Amino acid sequence: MSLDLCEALIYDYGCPGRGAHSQWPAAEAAPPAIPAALKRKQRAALPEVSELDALRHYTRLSQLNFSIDTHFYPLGSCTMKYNPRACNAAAMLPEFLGRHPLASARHSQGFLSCMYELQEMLQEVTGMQGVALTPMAGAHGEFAGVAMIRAYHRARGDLKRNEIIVPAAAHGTNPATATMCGCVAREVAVGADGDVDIQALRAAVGPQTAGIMLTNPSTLGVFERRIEEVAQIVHDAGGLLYYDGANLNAILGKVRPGDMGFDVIHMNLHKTFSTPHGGGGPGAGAVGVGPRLLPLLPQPIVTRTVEEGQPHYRWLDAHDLPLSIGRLAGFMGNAGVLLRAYVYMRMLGRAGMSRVGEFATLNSNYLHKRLQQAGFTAAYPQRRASHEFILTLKPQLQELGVSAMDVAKRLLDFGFHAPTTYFPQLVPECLLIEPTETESKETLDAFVAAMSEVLREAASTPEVLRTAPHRMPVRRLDDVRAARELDLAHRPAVLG
Amino acid sequence: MSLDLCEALIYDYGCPGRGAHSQWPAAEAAPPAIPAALKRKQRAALPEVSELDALRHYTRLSQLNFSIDTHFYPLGSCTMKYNPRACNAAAMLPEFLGRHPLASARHSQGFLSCMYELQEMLQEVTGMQGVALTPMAGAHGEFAGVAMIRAYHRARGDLKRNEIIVPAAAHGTNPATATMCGCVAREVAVGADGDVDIQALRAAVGPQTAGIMLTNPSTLGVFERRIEEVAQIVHDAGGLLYYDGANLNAILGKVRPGDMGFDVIHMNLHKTFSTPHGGGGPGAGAVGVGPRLLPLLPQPIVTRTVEEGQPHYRWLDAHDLPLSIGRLAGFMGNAGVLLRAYVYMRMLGRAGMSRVGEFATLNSNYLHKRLQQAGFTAAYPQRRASHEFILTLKPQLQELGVSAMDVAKRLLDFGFHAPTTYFPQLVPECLLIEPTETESKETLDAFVAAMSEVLREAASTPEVLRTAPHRMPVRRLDDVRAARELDLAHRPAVLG
Amino acid sequence: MPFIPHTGPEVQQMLATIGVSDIDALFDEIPETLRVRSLERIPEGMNEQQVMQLMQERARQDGRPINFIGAGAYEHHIPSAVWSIITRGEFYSAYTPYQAEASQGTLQSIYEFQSMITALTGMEVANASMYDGATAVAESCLMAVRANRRSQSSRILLSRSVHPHYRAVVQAMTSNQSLKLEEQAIVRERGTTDAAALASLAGQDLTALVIQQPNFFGLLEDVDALCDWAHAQGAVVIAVVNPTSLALLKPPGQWGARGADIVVGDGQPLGCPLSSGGPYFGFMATRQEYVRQMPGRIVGRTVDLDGRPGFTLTLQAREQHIRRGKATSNICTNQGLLMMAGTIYMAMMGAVGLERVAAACMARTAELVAALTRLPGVRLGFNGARFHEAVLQFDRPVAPLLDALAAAGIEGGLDLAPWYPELGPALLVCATEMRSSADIATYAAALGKALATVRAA
Amino acid sequence: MPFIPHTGPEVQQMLATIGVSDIDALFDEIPETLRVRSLERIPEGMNEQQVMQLMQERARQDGRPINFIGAGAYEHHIPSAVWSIITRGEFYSAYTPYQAEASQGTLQSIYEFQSMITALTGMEVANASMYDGATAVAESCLMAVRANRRSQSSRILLSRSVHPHYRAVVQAMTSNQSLKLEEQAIVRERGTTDAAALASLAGQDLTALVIQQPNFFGLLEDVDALCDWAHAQGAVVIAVVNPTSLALLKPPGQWGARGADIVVGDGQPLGCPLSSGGPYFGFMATRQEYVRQMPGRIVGRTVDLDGRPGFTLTLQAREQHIRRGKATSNICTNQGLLMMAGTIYMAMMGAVGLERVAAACMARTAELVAALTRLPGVRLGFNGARFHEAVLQFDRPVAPLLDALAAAGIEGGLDLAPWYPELGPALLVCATEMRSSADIATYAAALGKALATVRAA
Ligand SMILES: Cc1ncc(COP(=O)(O)O)c(C=O)c1O
Ligand SMILES: Cc1ncc(COP(=O)(O)O)c(C=O)c1O
Repeated sequence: MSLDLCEALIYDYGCPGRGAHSQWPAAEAAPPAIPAALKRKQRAALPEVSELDALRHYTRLSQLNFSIDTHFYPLGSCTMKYNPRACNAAAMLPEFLGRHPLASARHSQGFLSCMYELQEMLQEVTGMQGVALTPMAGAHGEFAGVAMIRAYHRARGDLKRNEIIVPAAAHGTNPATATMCGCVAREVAVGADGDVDIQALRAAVGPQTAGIMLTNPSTLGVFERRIEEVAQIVHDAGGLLYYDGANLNAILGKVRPGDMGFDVIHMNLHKTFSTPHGGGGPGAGAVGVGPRLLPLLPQPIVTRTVEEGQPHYRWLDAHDLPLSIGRLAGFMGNAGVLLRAYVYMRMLGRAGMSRVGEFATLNSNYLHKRLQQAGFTAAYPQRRASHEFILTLKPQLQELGVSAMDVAKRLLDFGFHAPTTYFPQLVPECLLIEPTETESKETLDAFVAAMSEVLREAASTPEVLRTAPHRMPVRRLDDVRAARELDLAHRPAVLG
Repeated sequence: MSLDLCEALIYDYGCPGRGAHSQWPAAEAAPPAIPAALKRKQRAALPEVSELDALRHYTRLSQLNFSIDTHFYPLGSCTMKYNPRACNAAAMLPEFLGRHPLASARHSQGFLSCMYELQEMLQEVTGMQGVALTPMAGAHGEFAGVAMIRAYHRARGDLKRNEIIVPAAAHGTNPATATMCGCVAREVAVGADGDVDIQALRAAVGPQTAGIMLTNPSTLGVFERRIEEVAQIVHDAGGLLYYDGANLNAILGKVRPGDMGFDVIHMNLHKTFSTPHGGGGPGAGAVGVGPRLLPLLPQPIVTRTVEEGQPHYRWLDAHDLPLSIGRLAGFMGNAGVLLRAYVYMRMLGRAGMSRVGEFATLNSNYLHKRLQQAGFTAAYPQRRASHEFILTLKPQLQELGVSAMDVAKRLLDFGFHAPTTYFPQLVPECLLIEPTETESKETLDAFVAAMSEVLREAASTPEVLRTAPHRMPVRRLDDVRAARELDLAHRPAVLG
Repeated sequence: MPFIPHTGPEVQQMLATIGVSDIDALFDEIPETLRVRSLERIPEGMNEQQVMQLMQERARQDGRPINFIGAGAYEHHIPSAVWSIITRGEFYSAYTPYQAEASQGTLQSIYEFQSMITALTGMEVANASMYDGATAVAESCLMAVRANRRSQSSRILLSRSVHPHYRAVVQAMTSNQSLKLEEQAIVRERGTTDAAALASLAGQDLTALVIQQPNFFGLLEDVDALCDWAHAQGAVVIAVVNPTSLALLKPPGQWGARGADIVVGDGQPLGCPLSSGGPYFGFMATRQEYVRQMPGRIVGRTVDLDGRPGFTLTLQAREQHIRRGKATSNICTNQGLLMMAGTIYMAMMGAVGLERVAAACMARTAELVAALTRLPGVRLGFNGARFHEAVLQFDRPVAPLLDALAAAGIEGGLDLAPWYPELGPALLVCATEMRSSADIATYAAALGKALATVRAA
Repeated sequence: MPFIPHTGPEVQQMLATIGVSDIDALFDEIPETLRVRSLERIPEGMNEQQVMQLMQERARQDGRPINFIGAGAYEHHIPSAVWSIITRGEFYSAYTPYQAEASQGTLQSIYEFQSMITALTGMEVANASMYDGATAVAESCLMAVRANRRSQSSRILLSRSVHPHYRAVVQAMTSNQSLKLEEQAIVRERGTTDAAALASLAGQDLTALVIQQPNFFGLLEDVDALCDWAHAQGAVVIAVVNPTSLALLKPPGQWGARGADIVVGDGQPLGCPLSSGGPYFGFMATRQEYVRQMPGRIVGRTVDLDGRPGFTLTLQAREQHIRRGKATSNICTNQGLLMMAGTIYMAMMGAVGLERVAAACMARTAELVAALTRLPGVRLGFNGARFHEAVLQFDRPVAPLLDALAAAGIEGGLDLAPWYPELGPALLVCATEMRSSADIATYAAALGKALATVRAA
């Protein structure tokens, strides 16, 4: 394409009276019967464009994105791995697309059987006793999980437990979820080796402890080695253990949260089970629980009975699940995403599951090693990397005045999406790098080469980094201005 | 995307033993029973890549293309108009994709009814008496048409007629087709006004005349005004008239080849009826005939009968069409393309048909006028433009040393695909410009602005044009070297 | 190995670089006792061919009934171009646009989406999507508590005419905080919010009033009066709207004297297939003054180092990844791809196309109601002005009738009995622009037959 | 106006610029008498929703029978990624890469395709596609006449074991030139080309011999002997091959002592759906020495002004747009998009995947043959080595049996009676990797039932 990469607003293509006419139903003969007071007086300022205008505009916009399908995308904590096209094709079969969420059992057995088997497979792979599929992203699953923890204590009359312990390195959704569930997030420190500070944990637990939220491997990219001890301490204090499944990819098929002692877990199906991230979503954050929380699972859940020798599937809802924390979505959640996860799991199968964890870890440790050899500073050099690892650019910032953000932006010029920057906040000037198992050694080697070149530039021409990127449609954007002089909608629209 | 737009060969991603495993069937237990002498000894040097490698590579390659969906593409004679996505969606319904070409009548009525109706609609819109859908592109249709002309004369014992008259401006496929049909192409001159030189035509016809191939409007972008006289002359001489339908878009719904006196016609469904051009194809070149050639149509043709009150569709083949020129495709031609054309015609409907011709002509005449106002030289300024028109850069070449090719290449930098260059060969330094009816006035205006800027550059900085393009993945390619030092396949493959 | 590109020699090289002998050694920090032994309940893997055949078989089981259910998910025509664009890898397989320079496609699309949603709702600002309409309502209640500084009570009034699933979600998602949800009665004969009952609360400390328009029964509420009444009480007005209906109905930004304060809804009708309930997307718009209380991603237009316009995530200080426990919400991953579908859908339909859709739905539903109420034992539930759904009252339980219809390949509507027992046998039906007169005749004939065979109450 | 963006005011401005009063004035050069009055037989237009509903209805009429027909079009698994890539606008809606700098995506893909086809066939050069396999054979015959400078006769020998449709196409497409096509007999018991009959032509002036491998009956010809014999006569050898089979079978470039000279075939098995017969693509490969006689587009790798590698159309002097009446062919638009499908398919399958496909097809067909020949009245037609098709002989006419199978949702194969009456009642069947053992059992059961009810001859 031409290198003139900026693309006008869709409104700029508009013109009064233009339209994608073949998309419009015929005009009705009689005007719709709406009381005058309730009628819209002025047409909404939507674009007025032809079908070709719209198609061309959004096609061109798409080309301005980096994505897994076009670029290596080692965004730590996000598990940007290949989203198999078969999953999309299967989920978009016309019968699935056309099925109404409230359709009769007669027109639902195919879909429900997939959901039932998905529940079963997710239980098996996590070591939990029950699974509910409704939550529509990881944070939504976290909400379900913590709400169950609260409901559990409440059901036992244990009303004071309103503290959720989170390690300092936890993902922001963890404390935010605690708050949404009416709890207080209490941070515990992490030791220099990346593991939770056991002393601090002991000090933190007590009769106010509702539970702890952990991801293991943690967001520091290391496996919490004393997980059994952590579980013991929290359980002994009367709290429950919540597993943030964002990092499940690292250990898939190798170790199960249920076996580690977790009582409840959410899975990011859009990460571990490779459904598309769609430029921000959709996700799916199915939750799994151990025996204690089983009756509290959110509705609905698919059940299987055998009627006249035939399996029959149906939803369990409020009537069947009186202790449930309730309903978390207008219908059953992101069904289409769940279908994609189901197909992915069926393709991988039993053996494929553990290969995910194995090769994600292999790629990560290889990159960890190579980048250290290339001169980067690892945050936890003495530890095994899990599926991801952290570099810190603190030395470069101090010596060369080049920040993690500068490195990230410069990487874009080399055709690599940047790693996650400045998360976890615990590690200064950090890059969190997650290659995933679907990338080849060549790609990793090319990434090492680019990182090495950036490091050379940091020493020789640091200004190039500070003003990067240079080969993208725009150079570094002014975030301060964006927040100060808010421009959140095209003007005519605001007049709407 | 990053501006580093070059993409390695798919072979460069390869690595022995790698593969898109989930696409492969399981290995068979028993080795296939093939006599040793007939067995392949060494595996073919095909790429060995993962599914992600392949997906990413071809996605990235795609981004290096200009296309209708991303750019204005005024490639004259090619009718690059919007290819509605609905046509694709309908043609790709699973039942259509899965239908075997030799399927039983029972599993064919839906498809055949579409084909039958397509035949009928094409007859109506061209004014012909019969249509056969098999030819797979315009040139293939031309072959069918000229073969019918030859067969017609032969059937009448008129064996000497082996000359096909073509105007000097004809598309290369016309004379090439004449040759393929065992004829000799005889050129007639075109007058200064763009119409065929009637005197020259009279001189050219005779007992050796098999027929004449014309496109009207011609490739000069003007309507052959004396078409009735041309028809009279050729018919009087015992020849038949062939209509090259590449330019049908210009007159769709306004005037019909059958009414102009043509005996046989091919239609470029990939132009007039907006099926995708696919980076070179597929096309579809259905042929239509008047009464004289009806029995000669290529097989197969769909027919409709009524059985027990129900319409029934079936193929007519060699048994039903004893005088047919025969079979021109392994099966019935580009069925999927024909379905797209059918859907397009159904969406447009009766009124939509003539709007195609009207607005294609409006856009063309508007651009013709604006570009002349901007300082370009029209080849036929005194004539109405049809759906396309010609500029000549001869003045610029003489005065500034800037060629039509230079202008074409520089246009790419402005995000516009170049017009057709150096065709028709008759007009020196020509650009053949066809905007089509699906482009908006804004787009045309933007194109005029770019052309004007290029013209300014031609005067001020001609070197910029001569070395253009500058903002594309590659600069001007060395065609001479390409032809001299032939490199037509990646080396390992040749070893295969 | 499905989706894993490594070859044996490569693995060996990589292990050598790392300095371990096998992959298992990389897991040596995991206590041996915890290692998974096997995953019995996971079946063997399948290749793509097998899994596609399996899924086609499953899909075939569900068939393609003619659908007359609405109730929050509506079968509309979706231009083929919409999903052919959003399944392009660049949209489908990208993530949250954290690196703005490498995500201008997504960012600009969101900005355009925000522009269109504000235009449609008549509000000033919008976010980049919530999970769905129901969770958007829940978030709007939490937001109202933050936004309404004058109110101390955290009392939220929800009419019983709000979608029952939405009410359930609000309940589940707010019950752990101090919110007090209060269900407001509806007028039995009219099916709309009981203004008189509301009036009795006048003068009390109320945080917010939730108004759904059209309401769950498809009826039009007197939004001006409700909105003004709530504002008079110092309550924030939360509007829950169907986006298609906004082509014809007064935008919430113009309700009453001051307009609604927060507008939410499910964007599903804008380009999302029914797909068993999701993925859809929730939308949320509000006044500029409340923008810092709004959850979710927001994109702003700004400039780059060279002064060129560009787009970036903004006001991130509201979000969990910056503000952690003090964020406006825990939402992180949203429904970006569906928001894209909505954006392209709105661009292609424009205001006029959307009006046509809305009018067609209303006409088809009117035709359906006329056809069905011609049958003995079926009458219209409520007489008021409505959008594209209607409640039908029956003289016998609805469930067996729906079974009979399903057997005839028709999804006849939603049995209201579990949700509104007070209505007696009642069915909520919907006909969008997708239902032809022939479909409606088929339904009427099948229902007639079912009524003749299924025993009356 | 479908697909036309113009508004009334714009039209007026444009007309004013041109200087005419209405659009009709732009057609004033067309004689009034010729103007179209109306197009009665074109129905009224439909919007996308209506046309999709219509097409779904038509598609439903055709259903999804279990297919056992091959005969030149084979039902293979196609990775979902293939069509999701090639329907990207940049490939789908571009045209012939005349402007190389704006078409590197297509050009590089073609170069890769040429590389893969040469690898698969064992040849040196390949073109960028012909219309289909049949027309590729016809073009190869014309090419052979040009390439074989030693031969004056233009005599082309085609075995009767070559696909009958292909022979018909060669006939139709070469009959206007001086070519003399001669059909060669097959050995009745073996179903392969009769070498003895051929031998009788030894020493004559022969231009080319066409060998199909596997032949129309799925049988393997003795290609080494045929190839060497033809070369000994000074004839050019044209190989017609199934690309899937080449994963297992000796590539034509290695047939006999010198290898075939021109290799053609239908690329359909490489990623093209059955789709009622097209679009597919023909492929053609040859020796470097014949490249200037080859029809069709060819892409070469070269460099740009800066020395960067890039791709461009080359050897265009062979083509109609340059050479006009002296071109190697009149072909212009080809089957580019399908060639792309083939390229991506081959990249994903690789040699090993293609081997697996080929082996699976052979195994399934063997299983099918075993199952069907277990039925009374059914026996195997020919005993020789075969690829993935087989001829079955019946004791009664095949047509009524096929009707009965079709009624049971099975497309049972191709009745050979119209093409090979000499074989008596014979059926050509095929089972690719898409047919499961369950499918085969279903077929066997249905055929058993049909045999029991349909009267024997
Ligand atoms: C460690 C961790 N926890 C939780 C989440 C939240 O998941 P989601 O974005 O799906 O809500 C994420 C996702 O970014 C994460 O990385
Ligand atoms: C005037 C004219 N005639 C004939 C043709 C040949 O059509 P096709 O390319 O479909 O074979 C073309 C196409 O380029 C053309 O422009």
